[in-house]
Order: sequence, then structure tokens, then C-alpha cells
Amino acid sequence: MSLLSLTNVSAFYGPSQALFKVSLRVAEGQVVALMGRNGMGKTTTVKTIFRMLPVAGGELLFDGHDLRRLASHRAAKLGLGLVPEGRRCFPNLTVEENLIAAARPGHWDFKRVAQLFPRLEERRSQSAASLSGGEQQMLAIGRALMTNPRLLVLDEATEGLAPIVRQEIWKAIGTLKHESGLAILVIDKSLKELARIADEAVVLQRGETVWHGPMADVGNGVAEQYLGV
Amino acid sequence: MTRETLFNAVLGLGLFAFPLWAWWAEEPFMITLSTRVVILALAGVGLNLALGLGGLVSLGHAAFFGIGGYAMGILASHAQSYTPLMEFPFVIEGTKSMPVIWLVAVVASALAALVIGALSLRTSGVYFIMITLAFGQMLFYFAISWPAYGGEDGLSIYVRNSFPGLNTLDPIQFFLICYAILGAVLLLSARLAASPFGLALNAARQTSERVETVGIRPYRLRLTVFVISGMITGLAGALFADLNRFVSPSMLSWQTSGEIMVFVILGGVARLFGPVAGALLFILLEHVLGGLSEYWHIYLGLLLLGVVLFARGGVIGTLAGQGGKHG
Amino acid sequence: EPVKVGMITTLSGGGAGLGVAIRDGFMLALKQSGTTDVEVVVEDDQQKPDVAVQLADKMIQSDKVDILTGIVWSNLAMAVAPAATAQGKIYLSPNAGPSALAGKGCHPYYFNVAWQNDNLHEAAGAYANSAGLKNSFILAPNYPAGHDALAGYKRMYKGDLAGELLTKLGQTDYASELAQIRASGADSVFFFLPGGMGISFLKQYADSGIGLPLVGPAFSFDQDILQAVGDAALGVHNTSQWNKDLDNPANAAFVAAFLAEYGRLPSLYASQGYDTANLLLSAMAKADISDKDAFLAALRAADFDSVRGKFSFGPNQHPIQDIYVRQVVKEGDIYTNKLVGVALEDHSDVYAAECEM
Amino acid sequence: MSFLLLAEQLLNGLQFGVMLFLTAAGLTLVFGVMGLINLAHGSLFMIGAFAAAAVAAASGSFLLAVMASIAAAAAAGVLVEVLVIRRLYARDHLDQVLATFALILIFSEGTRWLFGSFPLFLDIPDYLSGPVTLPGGIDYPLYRLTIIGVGLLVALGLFLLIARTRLGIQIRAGESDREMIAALGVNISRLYTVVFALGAALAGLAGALIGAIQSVQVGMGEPVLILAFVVIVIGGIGSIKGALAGSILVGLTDTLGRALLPGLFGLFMEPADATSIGSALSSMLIYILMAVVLIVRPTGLYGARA
Amino acid sequence: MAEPILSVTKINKSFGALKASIDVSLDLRVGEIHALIGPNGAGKSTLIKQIAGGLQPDSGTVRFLGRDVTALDTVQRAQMGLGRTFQISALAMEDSVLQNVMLGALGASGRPFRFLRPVLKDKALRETAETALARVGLSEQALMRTSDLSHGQRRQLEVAVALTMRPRAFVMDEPMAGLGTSGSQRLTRFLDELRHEAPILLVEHDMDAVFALADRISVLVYGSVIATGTVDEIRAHPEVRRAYLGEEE
Ligand SMILES: Nc1ncnc2c1ncn2[C@@H]1O[C@H](COP(=O)(O)OP(=O)(O)OP(=O)(O)O)[C@@H](O)[C@H]1O
Ligand SMILES: Nc1ncnc2c1ncn2[C@@H]1O[C@H](COP(=O)(O)OP(=O)(O)OP(=O)(O)O)[C@@H](O)[C@H]1O
Ligand SMILES: [Mg+2]
Ligand SMILES: [Mg+2]
Repeated sequence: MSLLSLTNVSAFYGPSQALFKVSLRVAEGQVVALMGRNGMGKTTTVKTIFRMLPVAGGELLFDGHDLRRLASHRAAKLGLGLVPEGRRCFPNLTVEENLIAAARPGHWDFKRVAQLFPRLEERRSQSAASLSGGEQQMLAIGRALMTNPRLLVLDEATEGLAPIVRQEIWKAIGTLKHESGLAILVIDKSLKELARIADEAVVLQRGETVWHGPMADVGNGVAEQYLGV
Repeated sequence: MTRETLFNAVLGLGLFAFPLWAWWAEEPFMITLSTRVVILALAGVGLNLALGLGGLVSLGHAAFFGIGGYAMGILASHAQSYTPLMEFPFVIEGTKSMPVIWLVAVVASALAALVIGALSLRTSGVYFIMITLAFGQMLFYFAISWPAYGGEDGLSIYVRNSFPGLNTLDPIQFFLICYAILGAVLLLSARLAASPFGLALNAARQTSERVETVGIRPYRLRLTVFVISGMITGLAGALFADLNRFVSPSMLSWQTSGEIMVFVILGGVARLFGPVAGALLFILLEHVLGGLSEYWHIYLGLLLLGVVLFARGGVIGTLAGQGGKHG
Repeated sequence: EPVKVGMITTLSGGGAGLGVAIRDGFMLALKQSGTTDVEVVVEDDQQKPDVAVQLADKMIQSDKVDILTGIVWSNLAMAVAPAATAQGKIYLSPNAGPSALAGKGCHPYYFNVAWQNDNLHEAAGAYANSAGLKNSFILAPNYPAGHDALAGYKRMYKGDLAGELLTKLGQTDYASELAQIRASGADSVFFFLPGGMGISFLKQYADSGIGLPLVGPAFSFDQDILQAVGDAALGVHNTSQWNKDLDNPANAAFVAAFLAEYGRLPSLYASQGYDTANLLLSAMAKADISDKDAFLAALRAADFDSVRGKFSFGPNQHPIQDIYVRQVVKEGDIYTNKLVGVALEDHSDVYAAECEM
Repeated sequence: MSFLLLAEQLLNGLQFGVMLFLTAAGLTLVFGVMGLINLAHGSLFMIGAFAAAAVAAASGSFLLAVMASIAAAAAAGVLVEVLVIRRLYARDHLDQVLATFALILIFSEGTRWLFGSFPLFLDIPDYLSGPVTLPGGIDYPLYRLTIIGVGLLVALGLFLLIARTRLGIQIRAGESDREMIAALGVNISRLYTVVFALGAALAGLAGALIGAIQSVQVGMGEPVLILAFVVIVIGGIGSIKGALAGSILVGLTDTLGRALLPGLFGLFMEPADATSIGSALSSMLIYILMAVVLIVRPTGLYGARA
Repeated sequence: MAEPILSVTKINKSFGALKASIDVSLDLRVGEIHALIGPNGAGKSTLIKQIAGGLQPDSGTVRFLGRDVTALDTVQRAQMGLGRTFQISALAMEDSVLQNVMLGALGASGRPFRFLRPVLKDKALRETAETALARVGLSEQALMRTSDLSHGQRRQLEVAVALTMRPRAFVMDEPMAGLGTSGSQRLTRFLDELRHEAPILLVEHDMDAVFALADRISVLVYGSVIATGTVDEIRAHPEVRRAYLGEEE
């Protein structure tokens, strides 16, 4: 059974429809890549999952719970962890406070996150507002991990990171997948890395699911057709 | 024509037609009441420039309202008692001529706005709200304890000031003067909002960093709009004093600032006719509810609450749809 | 044809108590008279001058009233009365008596049925002399009525001043002033702090343990306020043109009727409202409102039984009356005042001389 | 002025400052930390005072009265938050201004409707009344010393709550991004209800404590409201330390201004003018102070630099 | 060789104990793209802020068009012709896309204090603005509200605003961030041409873009420039590989 499943989900921004019957599934321990060009509805999909945007139609299930009926925090508590687009660190909090604010008991705690991103340990009591862009990105990832999720959603989580850090993060994601069996929904522009890590792929175009299948098949024309590569 | 323009037109015409009807029906108080709406709307239009366009939430606009009022009170009281305002180094006489009074009111408010703005604009956000409040309060306490012009008792002017060619004592004529001014100022503020200046100011409200990087100084934009805004509110103050033939420190109190702000928010921030709708609704409620019960403030409060909760973007925002409104 | 009266008074906010008392007193008198010839429009001025002006406009232009009354505060009276009388309306002041309207600004259409602002303070000064107080510390808020209060006290008081302070209008904490009083070597304190300011001052004064004799005008020792002050006010001497135990039949009837009607003892303000209405009724009995001169003459005669006993108008149409000394006492559970003497007899005001009428 | 008097005035300034802090404490939470402009803070203060007066009259116990004030204000806070404020977090500050302005009207007249137009009686309990003699020979009211104590305790408690606890961190996070903190699994709605109620309770507590030495009447909250905003802004929004520092600065300035200015002007002026001008200036003093502080430090004493 | 358009000399900047710029010197010459790379938190954005104004260096000088501009503020530098994009989009979100670019054009016109004529009727400004939108491929979105743009579209708009100013030099802080693969490729082609209009100082973590575009690359690590050189030199630089590139390729 899939951990997360969206079936024919539609959503609107005010009067304009942004999602048209989007469907996708993420099974336990699976990594799914959500792909599409700029403005195609990837982030919007994430927002519906996290109840930041009402669902106009369709079905939204996580671990058998109907997400549509849940408030944002309840959905999150079921085990959804988010690294949002644009980082959205709490600027008035220090690095440490950003992490504490999100913490729920489990494998990931401040120590583990600090091991993953030593830079955060160094900047521990600096306010998030004064962090460099990449440092904020690390913080956003660390913060999501602190919630000890069962499904991690990464929306452009490697944006603005140095190549070497990006490699670290992909490695870490790989470890998460393999060792802790974490399910991951990932949005990223690096096809190469996605190809390496993802099991399945879903491609959105103008708010519609236009393709889904094994990640391995993305190479065969899909990328050219839908991603403009 | 969008719904908003349509609504504005109805509002503008209605506000004109009603007093004419009252004149015909010989209900002079209804004219007075309409005049009051027009003048308070004018004060709101002034604030709305700073608040809506510039994002400058000033809780000190009573200062300009009061300065305008006192410009009228001081000049007219000297004219009334035939004593010069100042004898050294040159003689300044009081006056009962509205245009002169307006000029003085506008210049005095502009100067005050320049000083207050120049200092206050160093801050932003809530700090700005509070520092403008502070300047307003300084003037308020000054006026209360300054005995020369009546202190807390204020100044009474027995006869309304004059306007060449018109009989200002006739309510409908005074109304027309005020209405014409409001019309002119609304036109001006519509122009301003659409102008290059308006564009830059509007952007500076949202991201002053961006405005700087295209080579424009947000501080100057803001100071300019603050001064224009103060001038308009000052003019409204002079008219208000003339309407009441009376001026007192209560025109300078923070409650007055708050009330002007309430007009703006109630009508719809950054909407051209927002302050007009707001002032109209508020005065109407006050008038209708005031006779209803000793505890009429409760009803007023509940109605206002209803507007905030269910009518987003103020009266105009609700009736005319969202477009254009920020926040 | 009935007389239309417009009553503008404060019925909401912190000052509502005074307006309510005036209104209640006024209405009680009308009710007792059983007259159907008076029509009253009552409106709330919210203690804002510009609202009061607007209401006056409304009553004059729309309700077409003949007479205005009701205003509690000097600054509101200043905003309304001159303009109203200039438009040929009669104004009967049930409370405020700013000096501007008693002197140069006096007007044949303006009558004050309460007192000129200085009166009670002058009486306090006179009382201080008779009580042998020699070194007073005096304080009042920094606004015209406060200045008048200090001036009024000093006009009669013959001793020295240990100190003089103008406090902030609406001030609620007096620790700093109390410290200065304590350090000043004064033998008594005169204060004029109307409304909540007085309550705060009295409580804090009592708690400070300074313990010097206090003197003040009746405003801070009014029936409706005393219950809120409690023990802190006990024994304080204050001056007033009225008290509930004034021994005259009109007063006894008034107190009893007020208590019966509203379930509380009347206050100073209620007595003033009551007198105002009775003055009006007395004039109506003598003349018709349409005959302005006759009606004004009838008002000037003040031919009614005032609850304060003797009452007549001076040349500026302000009262000539006795002003008494009262002391705060506790009767059962109720704090109230009892008369202890007369401070000034047949007192008018110093501004009358400036009035050319 | 003697040294002793000066010392006493300093103490008065400090005391007034702490009293201001007490009135501002609830607002520090709601405005400083949650970022909500709550003009109805003064009304909650008033509710506390009225509840205390009513319960004190009925029960004769000051302690019960204080507890009642906390409970009543907190209850009003919950009600207001759930019915009104909750819908406004995401809105413009200006909508909050209008809504809470409406609440002032409702609360003021509602209170008058319930309790009548006349001030209520609330007094200091016997065990706290009267002066005590401090070292140095100053007679100082015990009750005011108590207020200093309570105020400092509240300051400490708030500081710990906001700066040191996870709850405090989450509240602050919610101020900058409610949606995000909710997506991290924090029930921010309930948290904010609780915080708002706590802020209201503190306002109520202040109302009861201060009501005992002031006048318990409708409208008593308005001057409190302005002063509370003033001290928070001087201190820097969001900082408890700042609010305390701002309060004490304002308290000292105001008290010393009142005590010293008339005398100062008296050195070179007619006494009557000196009294008048000196007191006029002293009533403007805290606003001058605020303007100067903000001109020099546009985000207050301890505010986060922009 | 002619004096570089933009140069910084021996710039130092610390935040408390943290040294964000240490003796940084670099320059930007006519027609080139000079890429600035380095680990996160190395001080790239800090350096950009010191170049564009808004942050004063503790010591050192910034020269632009032959003038010492160290003491000038952001506005003055912008007026001289320094075009800048932000790492995190700074746009007027409530305004339309067109209005945002108009703002740039207005700034470049140097006459923002005009009060009465509607700005949208100003042909010259409008043309500048529409051209810029067309160049980044946002013409269709001109009338959309900026907040309705997707993340990537906003990045494009950032660049468009900078274009309207017809600057003498660009400083761009991670313009590719958030652009998808196709978007990045497009922007890469675009910048490639843009360098002939004005040189670009480019901060970027997208190595595909950097390697494709840069004439020279400087590498900033812990506030110091550890290397400057051509693409090949930098690629091969062991220190750079260790601190920044990792085992990529
Ligand atoms: N707050 C909003 N209001 C209205 N429309 C929006 C809003 N946010 C996004 N949109 C529109 O919805 C569409 C999908 O946007 P979304 O952010 O989901 O794209 P995306 O696939 O995440 O793109 P990117 O890769 O650029 O982040 C876009 O066309 C955008 O214009
Ligand atoms: N105002 C500040 N106060 C304290 N430290 C700061 C401040 N601004 C920046 N820093 C620190 O200075 C360092 C350099 O920051 P900068 O933003 O310049 O990095 P960067 O090279 O742009 O990194 P990135 O590639 O991640 O954007 C960072 O470690 C950051 O935390
Ligand atoms: Mg996206
Ligand atoms: Mg950076």
C-alpha cells in the first residue's frame, strides 16, 4: 500500500485553477521525483499535501488518513516533513531555536543534524536571518529532519548549495532512503541526481500529470518532451 | 467601467445629491451632516495617500488635522478681536477669508509634516506608528497647556469665515465648497497613484531594497508623500474647524488620529474612495445608532467588527471586488 | 405649544456618570411637575467637543429646539454655548461655568444654574482660612479649569503656599507629587482633581500615610464617586453649594424622590440638573417661549424653589448662592457628606464686573 | 531638593516604571511576540479591575479578587481570540487595528452596561496598606513595593517563557511564519489562543493590582494602552528585557520630569510661568523621550536591527 | 589594458568575530563574465552587498567606472549604472509584472518625481520595460500579479528589472537558483549574449552555467580569494576541488 496517495487532486489559487486531477503515489521507503518546468504546479502539489492550500477535488491519503479533513499541523504530525521552496527559515530565531521549534522525538536530534551539517553547529546561536543562502537551506533541511518524518518532501532542497554540499545532501538522502527506509518526495532540477536516487517519477505540465513511471524511463524522450532538456 | 469605478461614481453622486435634496426639503442639519462626512473623508483621503500608497501607517495625522484647525482658529480669533497676530518684526493681522486660511493651514501642515516626517521616517513599521503618535501627543499636550489660545477649552469663532462670492453661512454653499475641494483632491490623488511617483512609492512600500537598486531613494518618496498627505489632512482640519466654528485640542488627540484611520480602513485601504465610504458609513452609524440606545457604542462596535471579519478590504473591497487592494 | 429642550450630555465612556446624574435629575423634576409641555431630546456627546457641536447643530437645525442644556464639561460648553446663543437659542448650564462665559463673553441667552468655575475653589480658600490652615500645598491638572481652580483658591486663601503643582490631565499615578507634598512642610493640601484623577489621588494619599488635612471642591467627593474612594475620603472637608442634608423642603422632597425613582442617593450633579429643570418650569409658568424677552426675564427672576435654598442670578446670570463646607462621613455602609458650615454667603463671582449686559 | 527627596523620587520613578511594565506585560506577549496589534489590551486591563472590584465587594478577599481578575480577563481573552483575533493573524495590521478598536467600544460600553456609570470600589488589603520605613528613612507604601515585586517576577517569568522554553520559541516562530510552523506539526492555533489568554490574564492581573490604587472606572484602560505601547516600542518589539528597560526609563523620565522640571524652570522664570511651562513640558516628556530613542535607534533599545 | 569597469581592492569586512571578507581583490573587465564561486557562507553575497552598496566595507575600496564609489550608497551606485539581482527575489509582489519592470525603467530615467501623468502611458518607459520582459521570456505574464508567478518566473523577472536599467555592469547573485534545467539553459544562453552589453559579475552555484559562461572564475573560501583563473585552471585546482567542487565529474 502506498504511504501517500493523491488521486485526481484539483486546486485553485482564488479563481484560477492550478492543479487538474493530479495523481501520484509514494510507497513506504520509496523515492519519487516530482518533475516539470517552472510554474507547472510542483510546489502547488506540495502545498495541497501540507494543507496550505485547500483541495478542491480528488482524494488525498496519507497512511490511510484522509488528509483533506486534517489541519496542517495534524497532517504534519502523521509524519510529513517539509523542506519548503524558498527555505522559509524563521528569521527571528537562532539556528538552534529553528531546530528546537520543529523537534519531535525520534532518530533525528540536534546532535545528528549538526553532524550532517557542521556549519549549523558553528552558527548555532546566530539568527537565521543573517545566515548565508546555503546555510539557510541546510537549516531548512535540518529542521524538517528534526520532525522525524516518515515521508520527507524536498522542494528544491539543493537550490543555492555548493556542489560539494549538494553531493553531501544527495548522499544523506541516499542514506535516509536505504538505512531508515524514509519515503521521499523530491523536487529538484538536477536530473542526474534524481536519476541516481529516485525510483519513480511523476511529470507535471500546466497542473496536470502528463507522465508517470519508473525513473529509469525518464531518459527515453520524456525529459526532452516535458522538461525541455 | 469596473465595478469599483461604478461604485465610486454612485458614492460621489449620492454624496452630492443627498444634501441637495436636504436643501430642497429644508433639512439643514442633513446638509451639515453631509458636510461633516465630506470633510472627514477629505482628512481620510490625506491619510490614505500616506497609508495606502506609501504604507506609512501614521497614528499622528491628528497633528495636521489640528494644525489646520488651529490655523483657522488663530487667524479668525485675531480677526474677530481685531488684534494682530504678531507685531514684531512685522505686523500680521488675523483674517476671516477662507482661501487665506486654507493657504496658511496647508503651509503650516506641510512644514510640520516635513519635520515630523523627516525624523519619523528613520523608523519603519510599528515603530513608525508609534513615533508619529509621539509627535501627535506632543502637540496635543502642548495645545492643552498653552493658555494663549484657550488651552483645553479651545477657541470659538462666532461666525463662519468668508469665501469671496459665496455666503458660507448658508449650509448648502459651505457644503459645495467642501465638496469641490474633496473632488479636486480625489482627482489629485488618483493622478498621483497612477503617476511615476505613485509607481515608485508603491514599490517602495513593498520592497525598498528593490527601489534603491534601481536608483531611487525611498526616503525621499516617502517624505514627499507624507508631506502631501499632511497638507491635505491639514486642509481638512481648517474646514472642520470652520464647520464647527470651533477648534480645540481634541482635534489633536490620538483618538482623532485613530478615527481618521478607522475611516480609511473601514472604507478600504488604498482605494481611491475608501475614506469617503468609510467616513460616510461611520458618521451614518453614529447618527443612526446614537439615538437608539444609551449603549449604542456596543452596536457600533459589533457592526465594525462585522465589517472587518466579513468584509475584507473594507466596504469598497467587498462591494467592488479585490483587484488593486494590497495586504 | 410645548417647549423643546435639547440635552447634550455625556452618556458614554469614563465621564458618563456625571451626564447620567444630570439627566436623571432633570427628568425627575419634569416628571414630578407632571407637565406635558416640555419635550426633551437627549443625546450623548461622548465627551468630545466636536461631537457636541454637531449635536447642537442637529438639535437647532433639525429638532428645532428652543433651549439647550446638559453639558458637563467646560470645554464642551465653550464649544457649544457661544454659537448656540449667537443663533438665538437659550442655553441653561447645569454644570460647567467657564470664566469666559461669566465675564466678557456673558450673554443674555446664557444662564448658569450651577456655579461659576471658581466658586467652589474660592470657598475652599475661605474655609482654609477659617480652619486656621497656614501653609497649603495646592495642586490641579494643567488645563484651564485647573488654572481657574488654583486661582480661585488663592483668591480667598490668606496663608502661605508650601508648593503649587500642575499635574497632567488624566494622570493616574501621584507618587511623585505625594513625595513633594511630604517634603514640603505643608500643613494642608488643597486639590482639584475631577473624576478618576481624584479617586486615584485620594487612595494614594491615604496609603502614603502623609495624613495632612485635605481640602477640595465637592467634585471629588460627590455621592456617586465616594463609594469608589471608600475610607480614604473619610473626614475630608470639601465645599459645595448643595448637600443632601440641606434643610429645606424642596431638598428633602428631591432627595426622597430621587432615591425612590433611581434607587440611589442623588449627587451634586443630579441636584443641578434638577434645579435646571425647575428653573425652566418656573419660567414657563410665567411666560411663553415665543415671547423671548418675557421668557428671559422670567428665567432671570429664578422664581423656583432651589434645592440649595436661596438662589438668585447675578448681573451675568450666574448664581448668587451660599457655598457650604461638607465633611465626608459614613452612614451605615454608605459614604456620604454632612454639612459642617458655611464657607461663603451670597457668593457670586469676580467676573460679573466684566460682564456688560 | 534634598538628597532624600531625590532618592525617593528615583524610587518612585522605578516603581512607576515597574507598574508600567506590569500593564505592558500582557501586551509584550501579544504585540511584541505574537505580532498582533491589540488595541483592546486596555479593555482587558479594565475587565481585570472590574472583576476584582466585584469579587472583592462580594467576598472581601483581595486575593480572591486578584484571582478573579486573572480568570475573567483570561476568559475574555479566549473568547476574543477564538471569535475574532484568530481570523486576523494572516491579515494586515490595519485590520487588527479596526477590529480591536471595535472591541474597545464593545467592552467599554458592555462594562458600563453591566456595572453602571460610576467608578467601583477596590482597595488595598489591610495587610498591604500603609507605608513602611526603608533604610535611609524613606517612608514608602508597602503596596507599591509589592507591585515592584510582582512586576519583576512577571518580567522574569515572561523572559524565561519566551526566551528559554520551547513554547516561547514556537510562539516566536509563529509570528514570522504561521503556515510554516503549522507544517512542522505545531498546533499554532491553540498555542496562540493560549498565549493570547495569557496576555489577557496578565492585563487583568495588572488591572486588579493597579486598580486598587487608582480609579476603577470605564475608560481606565485607554491611558494604559498608549503607555503600554510606548514602553514596548522604546524597549524594542519582541524583547522582554527591552520592555522592562523601556518601562523603567519611561517611569524615571516621567517622575523626575514632573518632580524637577518646574523647579528647573523656576531658576530663570516667574514661578507661575515655570509651573505652567514646566508641567506642560513634563507631560510631553515621555513622548519626547520616545521620539528621541526612535530617532537614534529606529528599532528601540533592544529591538532586532533591521 | 583599459581600467576595469569594476574593481574591488583589499576589502575587509567582519561581523563580530566572523571575518566575511579578508583582503578581497577582484575586478570585472569589459565584455567578460567573471564568476564568483565558493562554499556556502564563504562571503559571496556579503561581497556583492559591498560592491552594490548597502554594506560598508571595514577597509578597502570599490571602484566603478573609474571612480572610487566606496563612500557612495546603493542609490548612487545604481544611478551610475550598476545593475543588480538578488539572491532572494526582491520584487513588488502586489504589483503586476509590468509594473515591476517599469520601476526599473523609471529608475533609469532618473525622474521618478513626476506626479500627474499616468506612468503606464509613458511610451518610452513602457517600451524599455516591454523589451526587457520579452528578452527574458516573460511577455505573456506582463499583466499578471507578481505574487502569482512561480518561483522560477520570479527569478527571470529579477533579471528583467536589472536589464531595464541598461547598466554598465551587472552583479548577479545566483540568478539561476530555482530555475529548472531548461530555464537555466535559457538564462545561460541569454547571459552569454548579455556580456557584450555589459560585463557580469556572477555568483552562482550552478556549475554547468558557470563553466559554460565564465571567462574568469574567482573562488572565495572563508572570506578570502584562494584562486582566480580560467575555467580549466579552476576545475583542476586541487584546493578548489577539495573545498567546493567535490568529486563532481
Ligand atoms: N500564490 C499564488 N497565487 C496565484 N497563482 C499562483 C500562486 N503560486 C503559484 N501560482 C501559479 O500556479 C502555477 C504553478 O506554480 P508552482 O509554484 O506550483 O510551480 P512550480 O512547478 O513549483 O514552479 P517552479 O519550479 O518555478 O517553482 C504557476 O503558473 C503560478 O503562476
Ligand atoms: N549580518 C550578519 N551578521 C552576522 N553574520 C553574518 C551576517 N551576514 C552574513 N553573515 C555571515 O557571513 C558569512 C558569509 O555570508 P554570505 O551571505 O556572504 O555567504 P555566501 O557566500 O553568499 O553564501 P551562500 O552561497 O550560501 O549564499 C555567513 O557565514 C553568514 O552567516
Ligand atoms: Mg516550485
Ligand atoms: Mg549568498
